[in-house]
Amino acid sequence: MQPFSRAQMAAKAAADIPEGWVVNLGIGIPTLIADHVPLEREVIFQSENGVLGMGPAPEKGREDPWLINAGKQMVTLRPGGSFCHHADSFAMIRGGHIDLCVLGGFEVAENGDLANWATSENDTAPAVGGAMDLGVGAKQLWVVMEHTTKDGRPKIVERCGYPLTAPGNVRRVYTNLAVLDIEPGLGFVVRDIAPGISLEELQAKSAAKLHTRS
Amino acid sequence: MQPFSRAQMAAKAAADIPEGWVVNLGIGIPTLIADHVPLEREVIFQSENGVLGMGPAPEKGREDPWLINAGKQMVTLRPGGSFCHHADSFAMIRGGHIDLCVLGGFEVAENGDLANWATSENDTAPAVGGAMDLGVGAKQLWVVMEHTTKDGRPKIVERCGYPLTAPGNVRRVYTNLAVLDIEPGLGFVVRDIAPGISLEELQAKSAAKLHTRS
Amino acid sequence: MINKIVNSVAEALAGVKDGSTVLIGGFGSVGQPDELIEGLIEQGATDLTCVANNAGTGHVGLARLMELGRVRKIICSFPRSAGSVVFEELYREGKIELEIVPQGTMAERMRAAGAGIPAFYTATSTGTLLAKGKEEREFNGRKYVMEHALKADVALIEGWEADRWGNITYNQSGRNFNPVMAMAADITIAQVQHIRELGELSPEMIATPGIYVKRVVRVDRGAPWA
Amino acid sequence: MINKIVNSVAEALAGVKDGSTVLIGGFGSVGQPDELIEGLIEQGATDLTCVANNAGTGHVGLARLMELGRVRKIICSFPRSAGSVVFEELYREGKIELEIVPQGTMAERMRAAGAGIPAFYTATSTGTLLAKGKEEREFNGRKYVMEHALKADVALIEGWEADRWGNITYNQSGRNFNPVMAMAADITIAQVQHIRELGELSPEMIATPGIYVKRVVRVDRGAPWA
Repeated sequence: MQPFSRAQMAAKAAADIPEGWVVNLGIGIPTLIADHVPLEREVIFQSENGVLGMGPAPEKGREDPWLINAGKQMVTLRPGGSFCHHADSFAMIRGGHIDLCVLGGFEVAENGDLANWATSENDTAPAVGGAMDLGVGAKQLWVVMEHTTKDGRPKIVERCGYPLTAPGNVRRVYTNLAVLDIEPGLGFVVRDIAPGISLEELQAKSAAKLHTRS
Repeated sequence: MQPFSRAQMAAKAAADIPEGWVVNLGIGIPTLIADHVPLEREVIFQSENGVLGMGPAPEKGREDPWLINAGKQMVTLRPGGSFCHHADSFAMIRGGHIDLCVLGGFEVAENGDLANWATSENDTAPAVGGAMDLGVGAKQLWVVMEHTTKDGRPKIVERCGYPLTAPGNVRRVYTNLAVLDIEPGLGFVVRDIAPGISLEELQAKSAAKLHTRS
Repeated sequence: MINKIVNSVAEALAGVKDGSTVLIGGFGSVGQPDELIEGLIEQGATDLTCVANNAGTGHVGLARLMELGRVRKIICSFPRSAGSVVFEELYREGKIELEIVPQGTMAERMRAAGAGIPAFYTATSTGTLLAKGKEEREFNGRKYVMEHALKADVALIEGWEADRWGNITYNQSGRNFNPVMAMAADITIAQVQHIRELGELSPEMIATPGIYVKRVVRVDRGAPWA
Repeated sequence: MINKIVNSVAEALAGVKDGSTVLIGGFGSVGQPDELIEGLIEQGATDLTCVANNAGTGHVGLARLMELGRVRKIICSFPRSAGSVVFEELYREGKIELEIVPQGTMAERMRAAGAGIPAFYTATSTGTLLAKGKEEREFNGRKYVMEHALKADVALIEGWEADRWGNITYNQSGRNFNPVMAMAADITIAQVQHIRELGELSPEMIATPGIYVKRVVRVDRGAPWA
């Protein structure tokens, strides 16, 4: 069994983004995706702090502390990029102008629900950031996450047990074991599977029915 | 009897505007007010088409057709002026950031109501423009208008007969015969009166009680 | 390579469907996409709902489109002006529908559509004829009316400069309704006077980012006939 | 002559009252008005409601203000981050009130306050814990929650350049919440790194016009410690 590395997960997601899309990347593994999209395939990365058209990480010695992404890392701006304020930035997000948002996840359900901000109803100070805005506002969500928790509990589920971030908007999940589509009305459909893993093993690590394309 | 001329009405209103105020001027006589505010008394004129900090009319030969006011006349921009789009411009207006708006009027009532956009409920295609936004959004309204209609009907009234533009926001009226304050709870108070007109004559041309400061 | 620049006005207007809601930028003739409106006349789409600040003047542009019977309804703040002869006649004859909207409400309704806000409250028009039939509600003792987002199929806008990503700058008061309309339509089509290389426009000065723009066409307009 | 430039941070913060709602700009440390926050600590106002994206880090700035017991309530989108030790402790001990707001809703609520909109609807947070107690309403078959304007007494913002009318430009991602907060407060106080002559700032690039700004103070901040 050869699970996908974080870089491989990011690369797989990156490979699936068509030129011209406007994409918002969440903190964590999703941020790595940008590094795997070649500059000549023009994808416009948006950051909710008002940056449209982010480029790769700055070269050493050319960092600009005034130019950061949502994860507070220094970034660059591509030619064609622009700045706006927070309300204008979230107008893009909430108004349905972002083609894709890729987020991390605690759980993804077969109906497309995403839970990724709070691990319990009793957590009274969870940090939501822009996740709920992105969750409902982006045209579609992809999630990049480990297939199971550290103690082996499935994160691919029938219904989310954790508090929801956004209902019904996840269309694809990249995990260390597989790539799954979510087809409305059907549920999870296996799109890709890590080398050396059988469909049965994958199903055993998932708490929702996995379909295959026939 | 020496009624105030249009220029005198405008000059009187201009003289009453303190430095530092942000002021929106309606079409017609109100537009003339800007010419009577000396440049060194810095008043910031706003135009709803996204111009903040308008200056005087351009010199002949230096007109710029890309720079117009709400009345579609060419204007200039003062140093310190700026441009914005229509939603941002009306955010200034509707959000209460304009100190004063001066409009023309059909009728002004002693409760501060203004009617200046439609002459009848049966007029089904009246032009409202930005009058209602300015009417409720500016911190206060002043109205510049003739004291009576061409056929002698009072425009200073107890209650507006014409359809309202905005309720209760007029604080002062400059007419060709007088300057009247509106004091909430009291009504019209005479502030100034044209040479050769008695208070009785003025009252006779008005359809609301005129008070005097004692 | 992203390239939103098309070679002709006809190409820019391809695919506008009958029954569309079309936003038309400009305030007076400044920032008004005259060539695109001419293009729409050529293109042929009919049964349109047009949203513009005015209802057209003379017999050109929007007025011409109305005169040709292609406009079912107009949404505007200031229908009657000196030269609005075509509108006046069609309206008198009951051949065109009219929705009057206060100018700020009109701008805000389009901004709301662009920002994912289906409805909002405003004090504008409370207690007036234009509040008729609108839901009224009190917040902190003041009365407001509810207004709905105004979303469109197509926006025709005029910018000053653009690049191939569709980023747009404006010239002074030419900005007006254009950036707001660009946000509110599924297909935003821009005419501009200058095409710039990617990266030439200041990222601090781009008033309409390309995210809101589908097609750009360069035209030789010169100054607006103000 | 209009002159909003004051000579010291202390002068800039004069008159902030106990019980005020204070907006604090910035995202991370970029565009964060550090010197004004220090000034507020010095100034002494207490029983504050603070609105910021985060709940402070370490023991400086907003965290220090909280540690001194001057903050009654914090409204933010992301209270818990690596260094939010002061908040964590106060919150656990029940010594600070917390209102969590999705980041976009927070920005929009302030923009609404600035634009005269008392309330609006958004899809953000529908069907989640954060929709609890909020009015829900359907438009065109989709569910939305009603959100209220978030108005403040004071906004502390950081700009890049300013002139004596209070016009402000920003440096790249330093813009973030600052222009929105500037609209939403009765008294907006800006710290900037550069004072320019009136007319030096491009009228197309001024992101916060002086109409929203009450006082400006120049500080030697240098780059944000990103």
